[in-house]
Amino acid sequence: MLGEGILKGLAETAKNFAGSFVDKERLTTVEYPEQKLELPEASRNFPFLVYDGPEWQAGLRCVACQICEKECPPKCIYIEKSKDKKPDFVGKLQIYPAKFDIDISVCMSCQICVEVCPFDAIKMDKEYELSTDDRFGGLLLDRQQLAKSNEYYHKIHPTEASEVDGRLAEEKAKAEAKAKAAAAAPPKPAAPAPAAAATPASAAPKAAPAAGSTKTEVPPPAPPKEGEAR
Amino acid sequence: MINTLDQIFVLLKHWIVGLLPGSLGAFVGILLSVAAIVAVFPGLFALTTVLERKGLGRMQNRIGPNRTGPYGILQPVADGIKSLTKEDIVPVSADAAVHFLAPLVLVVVVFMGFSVLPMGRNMQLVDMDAGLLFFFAIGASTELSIFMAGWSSRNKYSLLGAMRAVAQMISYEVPLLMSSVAVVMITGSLSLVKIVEAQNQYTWGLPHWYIFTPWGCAAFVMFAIAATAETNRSPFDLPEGESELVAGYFTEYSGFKFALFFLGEYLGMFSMSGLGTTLFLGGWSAPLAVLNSVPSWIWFFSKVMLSICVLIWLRGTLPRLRQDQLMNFAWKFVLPMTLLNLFVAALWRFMGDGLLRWIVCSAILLGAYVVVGRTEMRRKQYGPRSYRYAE
Amino acid sequence: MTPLAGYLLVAALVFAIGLAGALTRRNAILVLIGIELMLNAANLNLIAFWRYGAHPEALTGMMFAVFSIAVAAAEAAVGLGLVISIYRHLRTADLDKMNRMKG
Amino acid sequence: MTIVFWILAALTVAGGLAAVTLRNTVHCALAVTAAFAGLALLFLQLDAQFAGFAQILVYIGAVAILVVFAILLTRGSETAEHGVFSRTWLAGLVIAAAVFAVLGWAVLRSADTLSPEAAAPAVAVKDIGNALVTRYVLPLEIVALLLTAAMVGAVIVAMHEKGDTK
Repeated sequence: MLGEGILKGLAETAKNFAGSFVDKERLTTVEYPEQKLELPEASRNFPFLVYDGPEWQAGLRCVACQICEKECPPKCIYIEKSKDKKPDFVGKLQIYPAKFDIDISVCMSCQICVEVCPFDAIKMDKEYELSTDDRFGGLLLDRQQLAKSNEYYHKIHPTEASEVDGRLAEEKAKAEAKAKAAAAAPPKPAAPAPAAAATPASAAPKAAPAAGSTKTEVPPPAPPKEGEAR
Repeated sequence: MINTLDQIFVLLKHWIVGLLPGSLGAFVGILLSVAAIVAVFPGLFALTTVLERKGLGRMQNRIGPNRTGPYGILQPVADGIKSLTKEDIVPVSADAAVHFLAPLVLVVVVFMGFSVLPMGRNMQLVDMDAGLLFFFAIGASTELSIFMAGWSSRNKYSLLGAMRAVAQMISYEVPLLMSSVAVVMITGSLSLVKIVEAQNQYTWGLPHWYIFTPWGCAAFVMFAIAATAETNRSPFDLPEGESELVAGYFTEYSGFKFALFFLGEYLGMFSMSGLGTTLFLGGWSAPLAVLNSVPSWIWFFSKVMLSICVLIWLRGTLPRLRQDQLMNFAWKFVLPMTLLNLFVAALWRFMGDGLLRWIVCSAILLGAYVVVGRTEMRRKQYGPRSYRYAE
Repeated sequence: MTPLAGYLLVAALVFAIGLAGALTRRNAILVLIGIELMLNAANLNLIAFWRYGAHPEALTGMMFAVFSIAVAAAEAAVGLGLVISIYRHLRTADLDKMNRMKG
Repeated sequence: MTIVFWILAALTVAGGLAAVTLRNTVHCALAVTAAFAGLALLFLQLDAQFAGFAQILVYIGAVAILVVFAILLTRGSETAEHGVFSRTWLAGLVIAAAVFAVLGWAVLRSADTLSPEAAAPAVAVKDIGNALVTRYVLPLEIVALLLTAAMVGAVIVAMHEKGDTK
């Protein structure tokens, strides 16, 4: 019958209209700024830098190896190495980024920087309220804005973060065991140990195999490349 | 007391006019009536926009505006301030004079349509002998303003939208007129006041509205379809189909002129609803004889708002038609049915009282509807669509 | 001047304008517009004579005007149809270029 | 001779003049619409409500739209290459001026013999309807036939021929 479908459609919308006042199923809207939907754990948008401990500058995991900068497809990461060094989580002295900017107006959320980072220093964030009234400066996030604590990382991606933590702890334990072994057998490797502590050229290759052994997807030859200034 | 409440606006006007001398009084009287129309309908427009957005929201499982004021009822105020403070942009290559005139012509012409609508007992600006003809003559002029808007913008989307709008409005004006002519035939007058008075009678407490007769019901349905198309409302909103034409003929308008187009569209809706109410739903007459004590203007405005709500409901339900479907529907279905309906109305007029005319008239109309509907459904013109590659 | 003379003068002026348009424009559609203006001027004459004539209740002039409006509508439809069809053949609506008997 | 009459007369004549002289064809169509509106209002001034509304309905609602459609279909809105006036424009202008001179002279000469101010005739739409179906029923039927024939003719003339891919 001509016009039957129209009546059916009208009945459906009327049901929706009336139902929205009584049925929770027919009105699933959330009042956004006050109420927020829980994002799925795997959701991501822009990268951030993880730091350990209470002090962001001291705890920053990034060693300014610049792999992410080189791998970034839209080239939105800008890194400047520091002149001095600071100890990393195992206590080794490392370079740190004097400047680490990400232009999130360019970033395309591909997560490649996270995949390539050998130090688990850069991770994807879930923060989506990023609007700003300054479209050039406001969307260029600097080191301090990017730095977020490991606890925050645990909060947004719990399973991934614990996995990373486990890996780091294993690494640290290995490094400590190595140091202990070095301390236990002092006569022979007396010379390399101070060298490792003193010169960066030997410190970096030593840390790299450790990371490479746990992370299979990261190519081992990457850290040596970092040594050659480009 | 009841009578006073019914006539309160008329009495108020007479009192004010009485205070002034002679010719000035008459002038002020006209000015007051015009001011009432110019104040009431834009007010209703503001109310309707928020009603529409909230109603559509509910139909689509969302809430709709609820931030500005309690329950979002101040949303039109915010919209108004926004559109007034926006920059008024005129495209460089646009025909500036025509571009400027188009929204003005539209709004003025649409406002003129209200002057013949009886909005209550003794409440009309002019009781014209040819009121219905005036209404349609004025309504026909809106097409030109739409063309002016589309052409002067020098934008292909605007021009396409305008051409679509004009083609659609011309096509649906014919069934619109034809379905109203049935009412004129029965009433024997083009005066809208007389048409309402003819319906303001009751047998057993039930009104003599034309919608309660077979030909009137059919004419009302056809009138509603044609009026929806005439006011460019969904599902006939091709002229401003935002998915293909940005905003149709008012793509290149911004700020206050855009608001004027928006206002014109809604005022067109009001005047069409008012006309439909007057022709088929008994105008300002009460739906039951016992409810006659309620002021007549309340009935008129509640009927208009009810039809607006139905229009919003339709908008929330039906998808947009395609251009060829639109034209086929107008010329191959609605127009023949209105012509048949004219014949039925004539039968009704000359068959005298009794049950026989009810049976004969309903049988003819229903038979035609079923036959035409079956044929069209079989030809898959309006029926469920099949897709060549989807299955 | 009597009111009738005023209306007749306006009608004469509009008629002359329409005639001038029909005779001087190149575009066929504008020639049609000129003809429409002339028809309208005639209508104004008819209505004015009906209004100020001897027997307005006989409705003669009024009826004539109404029929003339109906005929004008038909004329416009056919005329514009012709113009469009000619345009399709010759790719122009310029009357000065339509100087052949063969399409 | 009220002020309203002069305003409407000025509007009509201005619209007509603009329609005849403007360069842009669409502007001409819009100007002629203003002239039609002015004429319709003049009809209303002459107490011919029905004719006035019929004028608005037919001329503004239909003829103006048709003209505009025809202009767009024939690319008439593009600027003409050889000017907008024909080669014989001067002759046309002279003829029109002569016609106006004769008409004006005739009107002014006979103005005194014409009837003076007459009372407005009370003509309801109903009377017009009655006249249409009694005394003028034959013309009405003929006009109906003519309109049908014109509609069919216009459709056939403007229709694409079969096989015409254009």
